[in-house]
Amino acid sequence: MPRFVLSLHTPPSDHDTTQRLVSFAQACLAQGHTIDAIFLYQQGIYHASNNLDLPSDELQITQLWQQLADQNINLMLCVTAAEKRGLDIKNTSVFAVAGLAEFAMLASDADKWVQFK
Amino acid sequence: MPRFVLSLHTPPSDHDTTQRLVSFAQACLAQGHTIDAIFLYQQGIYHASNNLDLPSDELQITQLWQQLADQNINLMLCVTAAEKRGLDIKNTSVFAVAGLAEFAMLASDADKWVQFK
Amino acid sequence: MINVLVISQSSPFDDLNIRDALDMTLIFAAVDQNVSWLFSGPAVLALKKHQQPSAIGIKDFFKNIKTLEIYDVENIYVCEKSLFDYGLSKHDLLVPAKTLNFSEQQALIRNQKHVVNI
Amino acid sequence: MINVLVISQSSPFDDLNIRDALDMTLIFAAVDQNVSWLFSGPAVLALKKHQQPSAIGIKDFFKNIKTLEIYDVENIYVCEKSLFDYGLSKHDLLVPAKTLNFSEQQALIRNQKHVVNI
Amino acid sequence: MSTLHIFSKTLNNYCANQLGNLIRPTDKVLLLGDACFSKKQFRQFSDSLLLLAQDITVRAITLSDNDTAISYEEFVALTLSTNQSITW
Amino acid sequence: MSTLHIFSKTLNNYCANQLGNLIRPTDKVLLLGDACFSKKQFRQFSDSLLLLAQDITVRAITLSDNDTAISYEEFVALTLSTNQSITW
Repeated sequence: MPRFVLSLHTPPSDHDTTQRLVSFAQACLAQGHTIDAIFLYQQGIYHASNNLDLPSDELQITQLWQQLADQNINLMLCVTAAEKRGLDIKNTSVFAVAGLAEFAMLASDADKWVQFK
Repeated sequence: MPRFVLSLHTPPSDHDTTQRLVSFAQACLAQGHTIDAIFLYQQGIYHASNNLDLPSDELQITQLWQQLADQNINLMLCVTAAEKRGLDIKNTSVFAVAGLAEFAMLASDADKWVQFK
Repeated sequence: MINVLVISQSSPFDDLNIRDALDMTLIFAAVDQNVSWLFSGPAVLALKKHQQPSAIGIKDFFKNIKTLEIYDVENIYVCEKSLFDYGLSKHDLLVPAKTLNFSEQQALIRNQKHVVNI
Repeated sequence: MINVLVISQSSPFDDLNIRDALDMTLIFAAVDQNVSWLFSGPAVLALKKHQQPSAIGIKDFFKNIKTLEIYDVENIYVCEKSLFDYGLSKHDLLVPAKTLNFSEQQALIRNQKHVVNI
Repeated sequence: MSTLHIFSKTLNNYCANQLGNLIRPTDKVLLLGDACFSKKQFRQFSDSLLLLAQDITVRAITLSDNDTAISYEEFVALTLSTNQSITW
Repeated sequence: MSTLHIFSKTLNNYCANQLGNLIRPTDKVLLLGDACFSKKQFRQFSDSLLLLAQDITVRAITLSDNDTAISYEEFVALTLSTNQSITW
């Protein structure tokens, strides 16, 4: 059974890339593949903000991440990238604060790493 | 006496653009010009995060903004841009939460508007 | 009343750039300034008809672009060469826009107090 | 042990891209994988000697790039064409790097399990 | 042996003359998002482009004969049938 | 009448063939930050480029005869002596 890791490099204001990563992840799961981690890196770390409630005609970013969390997907936030960018790493929504090493080990074991940017 | 408004469009992780805007602002002030506003727009809004304490060998972003605030420069944050990007608009460091209209009026009255990106 | 020009060069779904430019254009109209909006490069695609971002959960900001006329933003310009590059003609566009060649764009820029690139 | 390639295409002071790529490269070395780092386009300038960001308060990340060898990152590659485009030669570089033409870059990519563009 | 090359922005965002030399005839070129708007210009990298079906529908883009629209399921399968992917 | 054109990234980040048509011979072209690395390529826009002195020092760039290094004070003055500026 193929195992994936996905990484997101764009901020939450890039709605198009965000919905694409989520659609890809859901397609992976629907085909029975495993997602070992979705990793926020570079500007992607801003997705772990606690203040992302957008009006109902906007992309429901918080809800999309919650749905992935409900499916027990490992949602990881790079702590180094987050600290450099001023994110509050004590309140990181559904994302677990993690070191790069943790992600690198998962990526090394995975069959495929797909970047979204 | 010439009056300037400056706008910043890049996030705090763009250290180079940040230091350049600050150096330009200080040069304006040293020449006796007026700065009516420095306005955070687009990804620039992340400068108003309260968690931007970087190690001492890094650009001291918080301190640079504090120095401008101490010189009574009007540091403004675009509320619309901030809400769309998940910034905590209740804790915005030395930046005043402002509407676009407020900035547009200051820009209309200013002699020069210089963008930093 | 000042002349202010907003220039867009980003493709429609590239971050919120087009929406940020739209907000800026509308607000200068709201505070009674003479605002113009120039679409250049891939930004001309933001005026392309029949796009439907709500199909993937993204806000339909093309609807908002259509309201420019209601808010008295009449100076909408597109780069002629860019329209050609992306295979568009004037009747593919959401709103009536004036097509400008490069020397007309130079003249437009020269006529402004402020030019802002978003 | 897997082969992983980090590609950099950003100029040295473009956001934290080069530093993010450096962190990624070092960490794969730290977890004992066979990591390579390819500098292409304006990223080759990140290897240019004698730059001094600390003069403007920016962290001297060139020092960290020099430590790659200490951390056993030996596969540092630069695009030959990009070096030429920016007027650099091998002895302008901070670290010993292998110059690759395009077909060698193709072979490098083909040899990887993961390729990450940062 | 083939590599999957993924693009999500219009061509002007990339160094086309560099990339043209890194993409081999046996490789796959997949356009996502706004990259679909530049399909004419991306043709220099491959005779038969792949485009994400949903993204072309959203953008009201019509396909030419040489292009293939693919679903998310096919996108996932493509990452598995190629040796490595690069998101440029 | 002249416009100040400001660039802060290497040339590949801009649509050079668009911009080449918008910059007039009487305009000023100022390179900041990493744009200074591309001064050779930016020469197509102007015979005499202006570069921010501090930014070329940081990057260990040497100037050619046609180029002029300017201070922040001169940068401020330049925004005042031109009719409008555009940060591309």
